[in-house]
Amino acid sequence: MKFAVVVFPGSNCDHDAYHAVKHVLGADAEFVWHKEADLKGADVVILPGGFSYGDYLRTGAIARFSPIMAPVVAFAEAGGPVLGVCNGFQVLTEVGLLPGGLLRNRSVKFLCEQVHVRVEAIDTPFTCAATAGQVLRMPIAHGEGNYFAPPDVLDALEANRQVVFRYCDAGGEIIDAANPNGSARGIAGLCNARRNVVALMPHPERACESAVGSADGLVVLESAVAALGSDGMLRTG
Amino acid sequence: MAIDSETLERHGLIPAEYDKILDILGREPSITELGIFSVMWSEHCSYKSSRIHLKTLPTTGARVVQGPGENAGAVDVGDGLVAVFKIESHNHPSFIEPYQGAATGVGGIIRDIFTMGARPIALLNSLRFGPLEDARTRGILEGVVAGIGGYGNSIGIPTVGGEVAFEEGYAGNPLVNVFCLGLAKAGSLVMGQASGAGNPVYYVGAKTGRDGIHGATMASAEFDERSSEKRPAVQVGDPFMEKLLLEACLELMQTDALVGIQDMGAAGLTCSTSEMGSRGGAGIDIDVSRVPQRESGMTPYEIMLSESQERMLMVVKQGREAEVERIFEKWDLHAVPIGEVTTDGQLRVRQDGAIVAEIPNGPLADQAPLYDRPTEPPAYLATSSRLDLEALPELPATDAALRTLLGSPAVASKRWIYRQYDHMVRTNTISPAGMGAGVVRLKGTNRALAMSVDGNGRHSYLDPHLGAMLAVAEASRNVACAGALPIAATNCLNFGNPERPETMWQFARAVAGIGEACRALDVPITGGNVSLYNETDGQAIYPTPVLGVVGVIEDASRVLGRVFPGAESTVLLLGGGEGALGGSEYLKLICGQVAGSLASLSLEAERALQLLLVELAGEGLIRSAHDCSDGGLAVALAECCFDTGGVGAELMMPDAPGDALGDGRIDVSDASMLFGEAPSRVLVSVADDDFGLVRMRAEAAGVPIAGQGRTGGDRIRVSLAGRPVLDIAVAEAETAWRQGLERYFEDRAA
Amino acid sequence: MKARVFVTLRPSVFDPQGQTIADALHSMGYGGVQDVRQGKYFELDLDAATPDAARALAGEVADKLLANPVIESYRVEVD
Amino acid sequence: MKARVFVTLRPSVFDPQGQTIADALHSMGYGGVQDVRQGKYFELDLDAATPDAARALAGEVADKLLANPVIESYRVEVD
Ligand SMILES: Nc1ncnc2c1ncn2[C@@H]1O[C@H](COP(=O)(O)OP(=O)(O)O)[C@@H](O)[C@H]1O
Ligand SMILES: [Mg+2]
Repeated sequence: MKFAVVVFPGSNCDHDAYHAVKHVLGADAEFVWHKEADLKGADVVILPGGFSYGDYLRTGAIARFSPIMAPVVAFAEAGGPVLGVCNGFQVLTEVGLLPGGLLRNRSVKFLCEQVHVRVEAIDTPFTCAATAGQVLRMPIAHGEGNYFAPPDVLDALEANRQVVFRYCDAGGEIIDAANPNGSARGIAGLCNARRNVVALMPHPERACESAVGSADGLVVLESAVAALGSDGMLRTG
Repeated sequence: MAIDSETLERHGLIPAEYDKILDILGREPSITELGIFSVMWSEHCSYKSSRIHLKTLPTTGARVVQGPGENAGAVDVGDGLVAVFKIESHNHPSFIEPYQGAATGVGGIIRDIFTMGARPIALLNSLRFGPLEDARTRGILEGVVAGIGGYGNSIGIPTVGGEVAFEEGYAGNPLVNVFCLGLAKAGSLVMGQASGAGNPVYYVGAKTGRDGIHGATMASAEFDERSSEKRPAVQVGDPFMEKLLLEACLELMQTDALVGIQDMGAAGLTCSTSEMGSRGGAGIDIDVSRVPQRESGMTPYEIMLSESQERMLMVVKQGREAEVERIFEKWDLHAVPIGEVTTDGQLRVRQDGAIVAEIPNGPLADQAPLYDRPTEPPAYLATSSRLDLEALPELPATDAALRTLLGSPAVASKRWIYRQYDHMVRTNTISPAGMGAGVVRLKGTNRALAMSVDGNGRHSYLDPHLGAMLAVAEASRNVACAGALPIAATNCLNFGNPERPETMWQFARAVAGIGEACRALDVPITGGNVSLYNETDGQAIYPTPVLGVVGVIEDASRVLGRVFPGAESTVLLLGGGEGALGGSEYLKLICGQVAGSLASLSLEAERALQLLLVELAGEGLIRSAHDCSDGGLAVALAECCFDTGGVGAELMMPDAPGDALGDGRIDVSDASMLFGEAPSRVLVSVADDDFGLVRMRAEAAGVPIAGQGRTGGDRIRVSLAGRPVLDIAVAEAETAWRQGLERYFEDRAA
Repeated sequence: MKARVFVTLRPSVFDPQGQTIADALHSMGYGGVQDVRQGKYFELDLDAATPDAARALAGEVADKLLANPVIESYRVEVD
Repeated sequence: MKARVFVTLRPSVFDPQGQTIADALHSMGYGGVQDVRQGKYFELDLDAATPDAARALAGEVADKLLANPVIESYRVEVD
């Protein structure tokens, strides 16, 4: 099975995602340039972190119009597993594959540090190898990670169990002090209604080796392998 | 147009320099030519006051691949890789527009690194501000930190460390020094050289505008209330453009189509054309009407002197143009040919074909005036060295003093700063910021690189020679504490007006100190930057040499940090015991004085200590290492206990002198033991089983063990000759340390 | 032809930048500033024959790119 | 009383934000957008008795905090 790592001109976690997939997970990975029009037969698509077009206007606003986004949307709509990390999350909300948007952190500052998130749903292709309620330690690195959606949308997300990750303390408690950016209801990551598109602000690809601080994020990538099975068919939940 | 004295003055040129121009040209210069000379011969570009001193620095060594003279230095780090690194200042722009000034400083140093063909993998920053009690200073700090983060985070280079200090003297003239390190394959470095007659000269990157004209001359003059007129010299950084340039240039360098490349930094097109020409012994002929322009009606003078950011100049092989253009198009950049290399050694500038400037490259770049400026020891030294320890007011209890020190922004946790920097992107950062030196692993090898930037303006003020040596020693000691063998250094020399003999004396003494220490510690200088005229309204900063040292760790799994691994370890103080109160943080903060003599430095002892640390770390015999710097032994011991989850430690100093005054008070000698500052002292933790071996190794290396103790409990304790002199709960100390910097900004967070 | 586009966060969306500025102004002694909201402001230089055409083009561009309707609203002005 | 403050980069200062947006619009087919400059827009809620007082307060606040005269200029509007 093969992961495609989409490269926008200002992506900067593309190499990290590639390294994690190829050299830590041991799966096949290929970069896909944003001007290309197909995903090269990939089974999983990663939209990596970074500043896709400098993001001076709004994070992810311009990337949404890149040629590669049409095949990404088609892939997602056909049920293919898509993971958005950080800027990838922002792009996915801009393109409408995920609801809501990401505002400036409530401290108005860029924040880079280790946080904890609790896995709230394991019936997605990126959490199926985790256990429900598992606490993962992963870094964040963003200035605009403050998840916002109108109350009715938030209620619908909760009702459909689309909240996949929530910020928590080391013991798994969802408390405001553990919410680094002011995200509504502590939301760190979510999925679409069909559950194949998952995005989160923390960086699982930066947390795949204990040498660099944590290996907790590897389960996100391992889940994709488990979800696709040996025949490449998606199965979760 | 005739060149009158007012025009000369506006260009910062003196009559003797003008005569030299007449001599070189054999005629009167045009205004464009005068502008070109003025920026090339500005202090910033020509190093005319500093060069004779810089020439005394050691710049060679077995590992040095590229010394000073190119865009950055380079050293061999093994496994067929070279590390390319340099430090740069952006002091003046950061004062007048903190965010953009600092951001464009980061942009500049990154360009210096990738221009050499190296992929930038780490940034560090060294910052100096006035006291944080001042709202304006807080605003500057916030802007500078946001700007450094804003640029580095966006482009995806981790900021893995740095330092920050606060002293009155920087209130009107903050210092923002940025260090960048990149990695290249050995033998693949690209030079800033023009050669091969007929080869096209390409321009790529942002369009040229009127912004930043005379930035280099601005960095070569003092500040006063009239400086606001020069303000448009600050630019808005475009990290996205730089990211495109970085990727496109590195991609181009994979081919062999490139002859030479240089970024357009200070003095823009002028500096890049003439330096590339003179390095390659070639001429360059360009037409400014082909330069992409953002504004209409720009004159050749303006185009040649513009300092618009994010631009590069390249010489490529004739016949390879299409290939080069294609690579840039891929990144949505348009490389445009603006001229070609010639054989006649002239920098020839045309506008629509007509020649508007013609200057021989060699003399322009290399025959800049050189000054051996007069030096004279400053008068303050006669009194500042006097410190009557007996006359100090009654000293506070040691736990209160420690709390005060830990809670002062200079010593406190710098988390408020480094959490705004992406210090993990590229997944190489082994030692997260705050753990000591910045350490990045080199994927595909077993190695890691450690780097640290250090300086102490107060020390250098009291003793420029020793202060500079201490800065070299501290930076390389920090690297050794991570387990890395220090291999090379870069330096940023921040001083006042060199035309004052006192400043020039400080400068000369500092450079001598750096040279001496770098020789003894075997860290040759591969490059650097000089920032003079750091004065506002006649008030000079502390003389502030900042050293950046790079070290190699053979086995990345053996990297050490500051933090004790937990309870039940042996703690050792390697090196000497006593510190000096002269020039210390304690003396300033607790006693309100900046005076006295600094502790002396034995370079042999320092070298022995550093080599011992590298050896012990490499064999896995020590588990943590942290040097005693600001705040002395007590602060260092406390810092080893922080971030452990509250694990305490006790340290016993058997041979300590002095008697207690009783009733909880302490005397000056106790204070020197606990809070005095001295180089060559490192706290390490050792597994009990390894203690005997470590002691033997230390003995063999001639490194004394001045104190011994254990981790455990939840208090920080020190005893001198069996007499308890410090006892404080880790939690209490850690709270003070955590809040020391943050508390100044609390009201600003939602 | 010139058009100006103002993009503001929807009233129900918390504006951390505006709040930070208001806090800073209060601590600087500007108690008279009760609330601050920060938005974006764009000046567009348009190739349009009439003000109406300019307004239509600016509106389209704002819809597509300059504003995200989930969190923002916008207003267009043409000379 | 409400005041609006518009902060824009001085004309001589390069605006990378606006340039990036213009480039994006061009590649999206909006060739009719010749130039874009991006600025900041603030809505202030002021405790001021008269429009003149509001204008004065907004101007002071813009001078002190909202704009850096080195690279930016501003304009105040009061209802
Ligand atoms: N401006 C800064 N940027 C990034 N990291 C910083 C900065 N200032 C301090 N740090 C980090 O905080 C830690 C403590 O800094 P410092 O007290 O200067 O250390 P030391 O005394 O070991 O030189 C170091 O790991 C350093 O890298
Ligand atoms: Mg230090």
